[in-house]
Amino acid sequence: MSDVIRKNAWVAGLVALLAVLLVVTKLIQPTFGVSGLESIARAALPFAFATAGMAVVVIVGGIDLSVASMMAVCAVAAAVLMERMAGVPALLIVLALGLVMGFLNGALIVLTRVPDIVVTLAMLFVWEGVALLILETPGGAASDWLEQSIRGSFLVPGIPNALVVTIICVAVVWLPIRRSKLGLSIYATGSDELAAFRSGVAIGPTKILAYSLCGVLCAFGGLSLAALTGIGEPVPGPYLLASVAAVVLGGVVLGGGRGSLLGPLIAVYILRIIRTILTLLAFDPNVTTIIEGVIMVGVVMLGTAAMMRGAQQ
Amino acid sequence: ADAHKSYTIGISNTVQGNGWREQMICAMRAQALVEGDVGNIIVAHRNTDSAGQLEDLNNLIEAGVDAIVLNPSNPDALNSALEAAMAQDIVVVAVDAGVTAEGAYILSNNQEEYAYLGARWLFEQVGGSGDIVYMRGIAGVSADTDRDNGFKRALAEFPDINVVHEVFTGWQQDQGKQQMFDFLATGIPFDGVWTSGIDNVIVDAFVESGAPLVPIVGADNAGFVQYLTEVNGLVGAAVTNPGSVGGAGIALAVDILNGEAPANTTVLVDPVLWENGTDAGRATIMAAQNPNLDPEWPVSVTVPGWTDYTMEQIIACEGPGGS
Amino acid sequence: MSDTVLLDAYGIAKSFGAVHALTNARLRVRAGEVVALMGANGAGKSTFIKIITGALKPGSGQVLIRGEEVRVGNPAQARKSGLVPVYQEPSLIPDLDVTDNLRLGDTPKESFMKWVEELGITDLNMSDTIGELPLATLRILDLARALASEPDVLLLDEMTAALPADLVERVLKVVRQQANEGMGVIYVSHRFNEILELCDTASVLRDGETVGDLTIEAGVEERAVELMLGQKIELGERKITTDLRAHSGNPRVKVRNLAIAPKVTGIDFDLYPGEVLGVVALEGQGQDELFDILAGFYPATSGLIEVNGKSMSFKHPADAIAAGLTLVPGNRADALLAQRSVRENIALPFSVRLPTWGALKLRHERERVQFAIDKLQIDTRAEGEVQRLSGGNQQKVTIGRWLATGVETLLLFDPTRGIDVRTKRQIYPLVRELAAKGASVLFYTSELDEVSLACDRAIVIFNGQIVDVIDAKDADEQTLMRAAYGLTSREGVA
Amino acid sequence: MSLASADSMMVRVGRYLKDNPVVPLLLFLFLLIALLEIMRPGIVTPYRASRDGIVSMFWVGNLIKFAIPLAMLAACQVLTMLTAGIDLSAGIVATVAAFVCATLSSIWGVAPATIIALLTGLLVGLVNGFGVGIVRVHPLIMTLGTGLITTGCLQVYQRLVINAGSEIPAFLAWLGTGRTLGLPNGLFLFMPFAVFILWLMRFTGFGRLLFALGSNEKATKLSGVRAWQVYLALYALSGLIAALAGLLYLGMIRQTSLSLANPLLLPSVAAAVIGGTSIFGGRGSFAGAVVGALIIRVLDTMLTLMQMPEGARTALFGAIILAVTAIYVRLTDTR
Ligand SMILES: Nc1ncnc2c1ncn2[C@@H]1O[C@H](COP(=O)(O)OP(=O)(O)OP(=O)(O)O)[C@@H](O)[C@H]1O
Ligand SMILES: Nc1ncnc2c1ncn2[C@@H]1O[C@H](COP(=O)(O)OP(=O)(O)OP(=O)(O)O)[C@@H](O)[C@H]1O
Ligand SMILES: [Mg+2]
Ligand SMILES: [Mg+2]
Repeated sequence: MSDVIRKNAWVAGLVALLAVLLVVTKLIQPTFGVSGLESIARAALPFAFATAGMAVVVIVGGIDLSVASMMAVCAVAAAVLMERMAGVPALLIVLALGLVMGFLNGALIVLTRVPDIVVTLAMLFVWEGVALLILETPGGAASDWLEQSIRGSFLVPGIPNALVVTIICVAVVWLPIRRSKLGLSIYATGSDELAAFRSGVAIGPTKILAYSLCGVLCAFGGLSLAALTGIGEPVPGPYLLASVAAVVLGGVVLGGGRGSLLGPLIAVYILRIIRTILTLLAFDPNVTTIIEGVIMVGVVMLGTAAMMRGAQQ
Repeated sequence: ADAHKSYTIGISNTVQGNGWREQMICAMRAQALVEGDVGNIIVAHRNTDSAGQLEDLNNLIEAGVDAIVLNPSNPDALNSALEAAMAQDIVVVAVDAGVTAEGAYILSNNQEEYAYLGARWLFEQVGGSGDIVYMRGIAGVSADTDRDNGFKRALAEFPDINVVHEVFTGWQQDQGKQQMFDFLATGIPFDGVWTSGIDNVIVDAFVESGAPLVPIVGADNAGFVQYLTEVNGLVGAAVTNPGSVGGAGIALAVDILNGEAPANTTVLVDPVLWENGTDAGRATIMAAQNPNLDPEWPVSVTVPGWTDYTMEQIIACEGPGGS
Repeated sequence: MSDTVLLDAYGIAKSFGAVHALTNARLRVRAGEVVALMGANGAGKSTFIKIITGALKPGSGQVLIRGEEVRVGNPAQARKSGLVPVYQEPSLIPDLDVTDNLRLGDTPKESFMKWVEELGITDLNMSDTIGELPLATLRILDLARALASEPDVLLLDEMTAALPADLVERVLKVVRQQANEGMGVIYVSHRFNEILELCDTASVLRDGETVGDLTIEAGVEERAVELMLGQKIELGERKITTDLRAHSGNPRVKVRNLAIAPKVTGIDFDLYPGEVLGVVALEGQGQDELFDILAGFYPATSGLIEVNGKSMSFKHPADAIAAGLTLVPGNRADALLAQRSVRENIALPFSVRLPTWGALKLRHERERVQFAIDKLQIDTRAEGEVQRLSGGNQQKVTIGRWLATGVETLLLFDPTRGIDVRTKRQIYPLVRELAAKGASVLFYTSELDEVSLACDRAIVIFNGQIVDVIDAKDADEQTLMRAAYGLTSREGVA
Repeated sequence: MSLASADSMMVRVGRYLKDNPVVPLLLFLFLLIALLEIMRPGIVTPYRASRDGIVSMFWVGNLIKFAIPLAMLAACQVLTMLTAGIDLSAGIVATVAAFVCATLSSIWGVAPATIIALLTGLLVGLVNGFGVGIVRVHPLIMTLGTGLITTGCLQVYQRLVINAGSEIPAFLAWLGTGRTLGLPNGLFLFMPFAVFILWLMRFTGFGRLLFALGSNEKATKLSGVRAWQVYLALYALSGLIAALAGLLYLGMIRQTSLSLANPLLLPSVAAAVIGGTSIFGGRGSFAGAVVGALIIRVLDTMLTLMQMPEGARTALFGAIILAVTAIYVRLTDTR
């Protein structure tokens, strides 16, 4: 039992922090309630998917700098397709598109043997270009049901739909894999590639799989952008650095092998609530930027210090 | 207006670190300060996309503002939040660019006209025929698209004008300058340059490389306007695109809150062109220029008929409630 | 032993760039046979095993399993064909727990647990994370995992190098027993006594080529060494004759009542200038912690460390080094800059302090480095990157660094791990020479005969305490072994 | 083990390239330039008469001129990558240094402004070094965070100096825009700088420690190195270099902006990795990064001059970067 707590101490700490922040929000703005939660959950959608995708590739020992660009491609593809055809086939095509992009990222990493960070840095430009080729200027139109699916809280009463959708989509992609041998392979590859190879893990396919999963999660991210805005924008949003920050805040170790998707997702909500609080307090926006940076560095510093102390005992 | 009213106004903007937008924010603060009935403003001002602006708008709604003045990142993308705001009787004013949400007020610089005006002047300047370099902003961004429409409209009127280079500067000084150096290096001659606001570095590129100057169209940025009066041999025109339109947006929002809504929900601030080739134009430029101003700031710091703050107030960049 | 040939590999060649690790290697294993794969450091044994088991892409050559030619593309395929290796380095996933490691390789859990117990590990928790387990346990888990997948041929690459005597015994017993039941075993080790005890035949590699096969029988050592090295060397025992009482004066390092929770409960000893003090212990008796403390990794829980009469508390290895205490760790991966040159590795301590961050004194450096290389006869053909040296030469570099820098007190933690006979015979005199020049050496060894070969006396640690101090002249393996198991009447002495 | 007697041609070429990693990069650079010349005949070759009659290698001069600040920021990346780190605050530090220098020059004069600008870079670097070396925060996160914080501080500062005007110090303008014998004056700064960095990496104890920490931090500590001292000095140096690059950039662009040098960040990382620096530490070459910077600049020009949709241009840029590094890895990795 104490083992379980020790191994999940980080996530537990994040949950506590999240609870405290929710209380603080309520104190600052007594009217904060269901609609506030809904808007936080909605705002978190693209960040959550970008972060989940990033977390998977960080666990496998890589990093994907092209998440925001892939999301832009999927957002414009969704908006363009949904204007022309039924929503469901369009949605499936977009998911397939995400899969293909992720697969290509992974395959290029494995085949060229160029480090992940370099390949995905290059692919960041490639996918950004592709988004612009699909849609030169913002446009298209997302299906109505897609927009509605993340509004309100009718799926599970009391819980924002956007949150339900996030949990379902991430769970559908990740849970079947996480506890399977494939999931173990992902952790093993991130932990020690050579040992994994010698334990019989097919390193190349495992990496490609992880990047493909990241691609699919980015497709969800792109769809959520289309659902939020109702259109497709070809310019990548600020999701790259935010997702790296959330992944690290969420307790996933850069370098791979350790962490889960839960921590990073909670970290996403923490970061969103902090922004809400800063807005409610009418902070000077320039100071807000400083505070966000300080929080990011500060939390990681505290966490690292806590872990170093834990390791010494 | 009732002097005891104390409105809270929310402001949302999605580009940070660009002189034009900084001026817009300062104009908003200054105007809010001089409007007697504004007690507080909440500014959400950062670099983000439409989804991020939706988040900011929702946070502003949560904060219980009476009006939202925003520079929309896209005309269509923000409707859900804007409609939610209006459903709660929050006044919505979009400045600089329009939004399509029903019932929202728009006080906008006419971007299409901005491009059209400058392009037409340039095409006439080169005698109705010749080769033009077309330096745009950021691909895929609404303002760039609007301006492109205006540029194309002018182009259609001048069939003998030919665009030899078209490039996106990303609204970055360094990129624009480098690109101009590259164009000059090819040795392919051209007769005029239209820029989307990255302007004085383009003049620098000509001067530094020793190439003969051609007519250049820019915006009313402090740096470029100064060049129009100082650089020998430069024939150019600045098209006004006041960032202070933000201040006008605040004034409009307060009017509406006080029950003085205009009949029409859309108010376009039409740009003016100042050329340094005519005496009248020169006089306007001389009067407008201000060498102490941040060189990226547009020199038209007020919108006559709308804004009431002083030069000192906009430079102080202080709003009510300490923000 | 039956006549069924389980594995037949021949004509195996493999190059890494310009270095031909294997040129023409062959090996044949019958059912029930334990074959020793012998060779000096860098002969190509590990590479051979990696190629047979698909861990390296083959250069050229044939591998027949039960008479059928197979192409083993990766370790998973090898396992399916019945070839199961235990590599020289631990191959379990550090961030996963034991259960997940088993699931990853489809290893049956019950069978694995049975082997773990058989091999002498009793306190294994299946939810332990691999990275937090000690090296010796990992080696046993590696072996248990291999055995659990019921191999036809088991390939053990220096499996015992990091094991204490008790565990080695268990391993040998289990392996022998499996061979008797029909398994074929390939056994790589630099320890003759193990090979004599376990193996039936030996195949000798020299410079990447198989140069001969031997039947293991008494007195085969001379011939094996000659084949391995291509020359005769003197294997005769060289007993140490130093008299303990000769160490007059003050001890250089004085340790009193040293406790490190929870492993070490109270250690006292003196280390004199000019002395080589052996440390003998079974796995996990607190010797790792003792060396860590002395090397400055972390401070002790309580107790006293005096160096040259001054009381010390180290917070960083730099503190220990400043006090003259330098560690050569047991795991050379902890000591080497793998991608850097031999020269940079040896010269590393020259520029550690702030005043030495400026321009390098290249002449001085070259001289000192060359001195160390000559002294240790390091094979520098692949000096551009230390990772390209063979294991033995890498080990020499870790010692050579301090030879070039100069040391007062050297903490050697099992320095001959995985090192061939010839190199060992070079290292002992070197240690003696250092001592003769006034250095003090604390020498932990897992090979008990090294006490009489290199030390003046040895302290025996059991359960976190010193249970015996034995003079080199009395230090035969049986006495040491009894003491190491705590079976001694004498009490700890300072 | 025996040494090869007759290696195949490929193996020998491969080994030569591995030992001299800059050679294939230089070949590629010249290939690109040749391609550019074919695309736009005359752009590279002819000398161009400037207005005052001086003959200058116009395009080549510009190429070098714009590659210099990029190469300087790439130096930040190379040095930090040697220890398996990265400096994502370099771009914003350069921007801040430029902005502070230009605005303070018109208030306090050029010399104090320049010094304060450099000190700003040093300060951010020290904070990075503190976080990475002492608190042990991952460099990616640490420098990302300080980058954000610095951006915020810059915005706050900017509000104070809206009415201060700005002044580009004459010596920076001379360095940034002037030419001597057709070559940019920036070389007067860059040449000593490059020599210093090469010397630092190869012939100093500090350089050795960077490589050592990047290849095996534990071994380095075991040898008595207090790693935090090295990290602190490294990131402080990186901050200082970034600030210096920012000052030069200010002289080149002759205009301040709140995002002046930010677009250089990703290309600086790209230049370092194209140049053969490993992000995993222990391996890196500044000479390679310099060629990498030149390659990126040539690509910029090529894409600017190509008539194609912006999307295709962006995508092509990424694809070429990937292709260059892939070919490079193939050529130099003989395993
Ligand atoms: N990646 C590599 N690149 C170049 N040379 C290598 C590489 N790996 C091994 N070698 C060389 O190949 C030779 C054989 O190495 P190998 O590890 O197979 O020998 P070994 O018999 O296992 O040695 P040891 O007894 O030290 O373990 C050595 O000389 C080594 O330097
Ligand atoms: N599966 C693999 N993929 C890539 N490289 C490998 C693989 N296996 C081994 N190597 C490389 O081959 C080289 C030699 O490894 P090897 O295990 O033979 O070392 P060694 O010389 O036996 O040393 P030691 O005896 O100390 O273990 C190492 O540089 C290692 O990185
Ligand atoms: Mg070996
Ligand atoms: Mg070996």
